Amino acid sequence: MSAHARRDPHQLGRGERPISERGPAPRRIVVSYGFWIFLLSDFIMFSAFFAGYAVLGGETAGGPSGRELFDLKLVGWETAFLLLSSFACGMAAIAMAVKRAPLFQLAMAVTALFGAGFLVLELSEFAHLIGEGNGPSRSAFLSAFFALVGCHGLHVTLGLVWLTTMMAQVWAKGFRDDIVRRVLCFSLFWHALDIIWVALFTVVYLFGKGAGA
Amino acid sequence: MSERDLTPEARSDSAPGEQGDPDHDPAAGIRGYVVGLVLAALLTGASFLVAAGGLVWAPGIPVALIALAIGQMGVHLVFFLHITSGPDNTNNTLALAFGVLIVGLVLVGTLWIMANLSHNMVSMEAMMHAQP
Amino acid sequence: MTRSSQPIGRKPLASLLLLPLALGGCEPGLLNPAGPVAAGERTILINSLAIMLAIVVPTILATIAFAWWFRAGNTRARYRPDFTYSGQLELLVWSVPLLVVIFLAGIAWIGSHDLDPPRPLASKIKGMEVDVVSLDWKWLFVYPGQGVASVNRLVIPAGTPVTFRVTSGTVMNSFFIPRLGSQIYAMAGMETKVNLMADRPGRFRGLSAHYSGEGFANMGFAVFAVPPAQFAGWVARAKAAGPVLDGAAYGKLSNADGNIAPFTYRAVGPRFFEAAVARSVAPPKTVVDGREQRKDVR
Amino acid sequence: MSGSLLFGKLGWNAIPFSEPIPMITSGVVATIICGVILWVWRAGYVPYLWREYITSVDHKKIGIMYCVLALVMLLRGFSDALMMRSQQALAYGGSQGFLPANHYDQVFSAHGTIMIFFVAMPFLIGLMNFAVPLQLGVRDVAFPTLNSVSFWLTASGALLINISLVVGEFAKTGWVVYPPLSELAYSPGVGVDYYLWALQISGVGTLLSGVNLVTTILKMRAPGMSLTKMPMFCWTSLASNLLIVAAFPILTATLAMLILDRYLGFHFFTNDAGGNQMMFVNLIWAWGHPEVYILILPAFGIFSEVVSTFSGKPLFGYRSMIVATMAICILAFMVWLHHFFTMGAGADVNGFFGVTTMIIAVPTGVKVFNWLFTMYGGRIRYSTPMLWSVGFMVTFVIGGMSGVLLAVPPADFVLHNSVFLVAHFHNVIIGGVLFGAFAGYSYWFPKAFGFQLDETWGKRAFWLWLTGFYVAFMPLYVLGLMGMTRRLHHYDVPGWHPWLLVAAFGAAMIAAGIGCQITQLFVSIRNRAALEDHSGDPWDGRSLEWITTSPPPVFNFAVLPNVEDEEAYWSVKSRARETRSLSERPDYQHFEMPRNSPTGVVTAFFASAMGFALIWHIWWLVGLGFLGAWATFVVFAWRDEAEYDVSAEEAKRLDDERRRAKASMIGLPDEALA
Ligand code: HEA
Ligand code: HEA
Ligand code: CUA
Ligand SMILES: [Cu+2]
Repeated sequence: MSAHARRDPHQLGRGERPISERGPAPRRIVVSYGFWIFLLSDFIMFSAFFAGYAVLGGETAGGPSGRELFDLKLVGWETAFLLLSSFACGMAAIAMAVKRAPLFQLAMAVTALFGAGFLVLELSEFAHLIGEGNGPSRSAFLSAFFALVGCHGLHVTLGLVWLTTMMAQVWAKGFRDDIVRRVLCFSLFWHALDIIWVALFTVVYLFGKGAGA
Repeated sequence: MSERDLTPEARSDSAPGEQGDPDHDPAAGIRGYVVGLVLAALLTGASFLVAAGGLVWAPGIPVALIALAIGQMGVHLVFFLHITSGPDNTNNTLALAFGVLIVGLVLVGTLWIMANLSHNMVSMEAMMHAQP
Repeated sequence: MTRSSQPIGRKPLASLLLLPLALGGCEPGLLNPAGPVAAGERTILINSLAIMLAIVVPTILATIAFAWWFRAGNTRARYRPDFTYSGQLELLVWSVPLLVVIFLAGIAWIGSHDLDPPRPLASKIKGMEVDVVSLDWKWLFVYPGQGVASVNRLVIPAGTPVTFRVTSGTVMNSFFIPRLGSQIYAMAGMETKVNLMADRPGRFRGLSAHYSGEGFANMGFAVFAVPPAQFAGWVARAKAAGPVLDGAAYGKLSNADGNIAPFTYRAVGPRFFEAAVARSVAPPKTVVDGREQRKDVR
Repeated sequence: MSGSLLFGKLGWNAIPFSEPIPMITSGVVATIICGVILWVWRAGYVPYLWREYITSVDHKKIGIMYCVLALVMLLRGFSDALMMRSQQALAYGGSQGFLPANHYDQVFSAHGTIMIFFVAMPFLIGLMNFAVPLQLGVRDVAFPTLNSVSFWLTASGALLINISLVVGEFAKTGWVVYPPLSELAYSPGVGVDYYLWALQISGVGTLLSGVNLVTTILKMRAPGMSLTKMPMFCWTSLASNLLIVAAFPILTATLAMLILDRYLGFHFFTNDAGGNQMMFVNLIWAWGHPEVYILILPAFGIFSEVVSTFSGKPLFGYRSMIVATMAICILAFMVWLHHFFTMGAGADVNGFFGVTTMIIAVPTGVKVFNWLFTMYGGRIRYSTPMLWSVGFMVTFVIGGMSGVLLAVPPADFVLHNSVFLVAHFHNVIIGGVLFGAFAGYSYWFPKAFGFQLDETWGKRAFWLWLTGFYVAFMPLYVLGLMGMTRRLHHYDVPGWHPWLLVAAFGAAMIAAGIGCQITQLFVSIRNRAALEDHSGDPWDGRSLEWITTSPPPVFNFAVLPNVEDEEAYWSVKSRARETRSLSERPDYQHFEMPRNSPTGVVTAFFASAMGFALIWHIWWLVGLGFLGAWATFVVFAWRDEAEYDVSAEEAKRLDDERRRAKASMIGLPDEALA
């Protein structure tokens, strides 16, 4: 942001051409904006799974309910891992902005580590549930639970694949413009997953543990 | 030459997720993330505490949780995704508003419709079954 | 609260449009109602149509007129390339449809409350109940008050309001007797309700209005609205013969051929319909094993 | 479970050797396809096609491919329609017609699915792809390679659906596959799986193309073009693509739930274990209703362009039109319950959604009236695009009216799922979407290929379509009021029979109309020398696509045009006519254009393989397909040279050509060029 714009944020005192009339935006903005739109559509997809969970959450078909199944301590750890991962991802973005490749790689590796840690915890929860006969086929409630939480988990998994690909690209090609744009998109994606997780632990785990329903 | 050094007018529109000027002041950038992390951690802790009960009047717990969740989403948006209300961000915020509107319409509509349908259709018998 | 069965204000235009139907000899038609619900719905249908025609017909005529008059070859038409905005006209184009819609919205809102399917009908005569189960390509009607049941044939006393409780033993269907009015979905595990009444004795066509698989076209049933005395006679005859409707008989019926001739059950197990909704009587075979168990039509 | 490691559930019995109709059809189709491929190969066109189309990332080429895909799929969809119309004309009384029920059920399901997803959607997306960047005055869409991926994913969905004709079966559930009928318990075959995977794969393509166009419209416009100076078609495209971005994720999620039910034993919509079929109905229409506006909004935009161009006037009430468009865009998400008034929700819910539905008639009416006033005081030339537009205005209001009638809950209680409903949606889809697509097709064809379509055959096609439509579908309104339900394989009500004969005759008239369109294409190609358009502006157009040559150079504009008002080209053209000179020669500069890339086809190849494997449970191929698609992306991301340079001289050379054409169009001597 230029100093000028800061003093007059709404450009009230100027006859300059408004942004919307300056012709095609720079590539950097176009790419992130497109990805932002994609993310919004992803939120909408999640909202359909949330709606499904909200409707089916009580349909335990005689099976166990969330109150009996959920372990808030585990969820706490999962949340912590995601948050730290997100923070590390922010550090990676800053390292990229100042073009410090080793720092960038380090921050990305930390991001990946925490992300993978989250996945391990989630998978262990799933394995535990399925092992006890409380898999997704047990009841509509569990179907909705596995689908919603699993969909977030799938996003994290794909994010990890993407993350490692980006590390490899930066390692092989350096901070080329198009790669920088991709890393920025990745960090948007990674932070957005946190937002979903906030909704998720609130609606699924905290409500399920007894607060709601 | 990096794109960031392009014409000055190109700089007056922000890409989503882009932070003020990290290349000129990385310390400020880190500060932003730290503040975000601390706030998010506090809000998460508060959510878990509230859910554990005893802190808030029991029937108010869900409302408190929702408020905390919305607050935390806001924190993530501002400190991690750098969505602000600045003029350079108008398009990004508008897009977000559209998304939120649709999510709202779909969720509220679905919950209303489904509640209404179930209310009308689940027979007394089935209700008995559903009772734990 | 009564429902008017009088078609209020049938516009000549509307009746002209509907003329071919009258000529078509529409015995099973919606425009030839045989009960208060269908009559109310026909009225609403015709009223709404008339209201809309009042704006739509002029629109069509204007389109044709403008298209003709302003053709390039017409030297008498004035070319006004700068006629591109008019505040008054904008106001008009927003407000005219809006007014029409407000009018229609009133009808829609009141109509949905007045003709809400679960809403009991006003009548001096005490109503009765019939429970309806849609099965793979046949209908089962259970008369809890009379203790009998009937397949693919619905017999009801004319002039008596009937409450239908509807469910499905299989996929989704829709229970519909066009000349009596409102249809309602039949869904497994759920109970929907619709209140209908036949004004006068007659024979009507009933059907499933929601596609349910290969035998769907055979899901018609005959509806007989008969004078109350005759109805009592039919119940007595049904009680005298036929099998008993219990879990086993229900299972057999579920799996039977879709295209079966109507018959009756002489007795019905207690709380049969509730059990059918809770799906505790249906043999699970039909549901779980799938296609193999679903009879094909011939 | 029956199934081998290598071939999954696939076996010889998957091919319906005993059923003559699919066997003969697919035989004929296969022969034609092989013939075409052989001919293309022998004539040496393969390298050309590969270079200019298959790997092209040019939005115009991709748009054209979308339209070709739609055209081919529409022949499939239409043969299904003819089969249905003949079946219902025959299957009366004791007769079962010529199709067995189990085949008829596949036919209407496939017809609905193909027409919506693989005819209407690609046609309109194709037109938007072609015209929007031109109208915006820019050189390409925001993400050119992604655009190619989108197209090829759509094509691979279409491919899967057509494979189902020969290998296995298609869904027998109707085009919105309501469970529990579509659950494994009631549809154990692969039909529903074909539906699910074809739509998931093409759905990803559609979503990405939506993201692409939204970004293009919001972030890439010629200098000076603020939002309120965009042509109307760009506005409706923006609205339509916002709807895509907002609605398709709901479809993806809903179908994913059904997939989980069918593949992994989940219980979202099953009859047992607490599943809830009503939720599917709710969610699918939360996508399905916006979907119909995704289809109609671009058509509205096309009509706006055409009516204004051929009336020789700016669009009447431009700002009002924008407000109406965006109102429809938002309202689209507030009405979906009108598809299941009869499911048993309470009167308040039914009443509320009935009223919101009707409210959409207001902005739509505003549009109709504004087109009317655009024509008023105009000097209307009746070329084919204008004929389609006037035909639309008359026909669509009837379909809209029947829609509003269905929005009155008590009326819907008796009309729901009747053929009255079938008449309603064909009335709005054919009279709205298809007519719009045809208008756009004949309007932009000369821009795309440099020669016009033959007018005589075009007019014949229009009149046959128009009358054919009325003859085919007005009887369905009558039949609906007579209590006829949709999706009937046979019936025994004598009163219906004559009307169904009339309807069958109408479908035959439409077939003749389609015949005229095909003839038109052949005749026009043969006479292309005579039909050539040198000016780049055959209709005396008003927006920027007409400022460039026909066909436009890959980069559309040597220099991005400077926009001053709502009718960017018209103002330039008027000034040139007044001053009798072209605008000053700009300062040409070199610029970059994206390189061709096979990423799209290759990804789609792997996606098709993966989809097919998922349908037939061939798990190793699933893994392979997924890895292949991912590897393609990585390879794409790895390349160093993504763009090539267009020199200032090249830009100048092509712009000279354009200036010469413009000069001769307004009758300027050659020296005026300098
Ligand atoms: C875009 C959507 C679309 C279109 C165009 C059509 C077109 C037609 N439809 Fe379709 N139809 C549906 C969507 C559509 N339909 C849907 C969603 C269903 C519900 C399915 C279900 O029940 O699940 C349905 C169901 C349906 C039924 C079943 C009714 C029932 O349930 O009983 C019937 C019956 O005859 C029918 C008939 C026709 C006919 C005769 C046409 C024809 O009049 C029109 C044929 C026209 C074309 C195929 C276009 C040809 C165009 C060209 C050749 C263009 C040339 C182009 C260039 C040169 C570029 N349709
Ligand atoms: C392009 C496709 C398209 C379009 C544009 C529309 C437009 C509309 N549709 Fe339609 N509809 C479908 C495609 C479409 N529909 C399909 C495919 C189905 C069935 C799916 C299935 O079940 O398989 C369907 C089903 C459907 C139903 C469900 C019926 C049922 O299942 O029982 C309803 C009910 O409300 C409805 C209503 C409307 C309304 C109110 C509009 C409005 O947008 C129309 C607005 C237009 C006008 C009103 C005309 C112009 C206005 C004026 C001249 C102003 C003055 C007029 C008045 C004030 C009335 N539609
Ligand atoms: Cu359907 Cu309850
Ligand atoms: Cu709709």
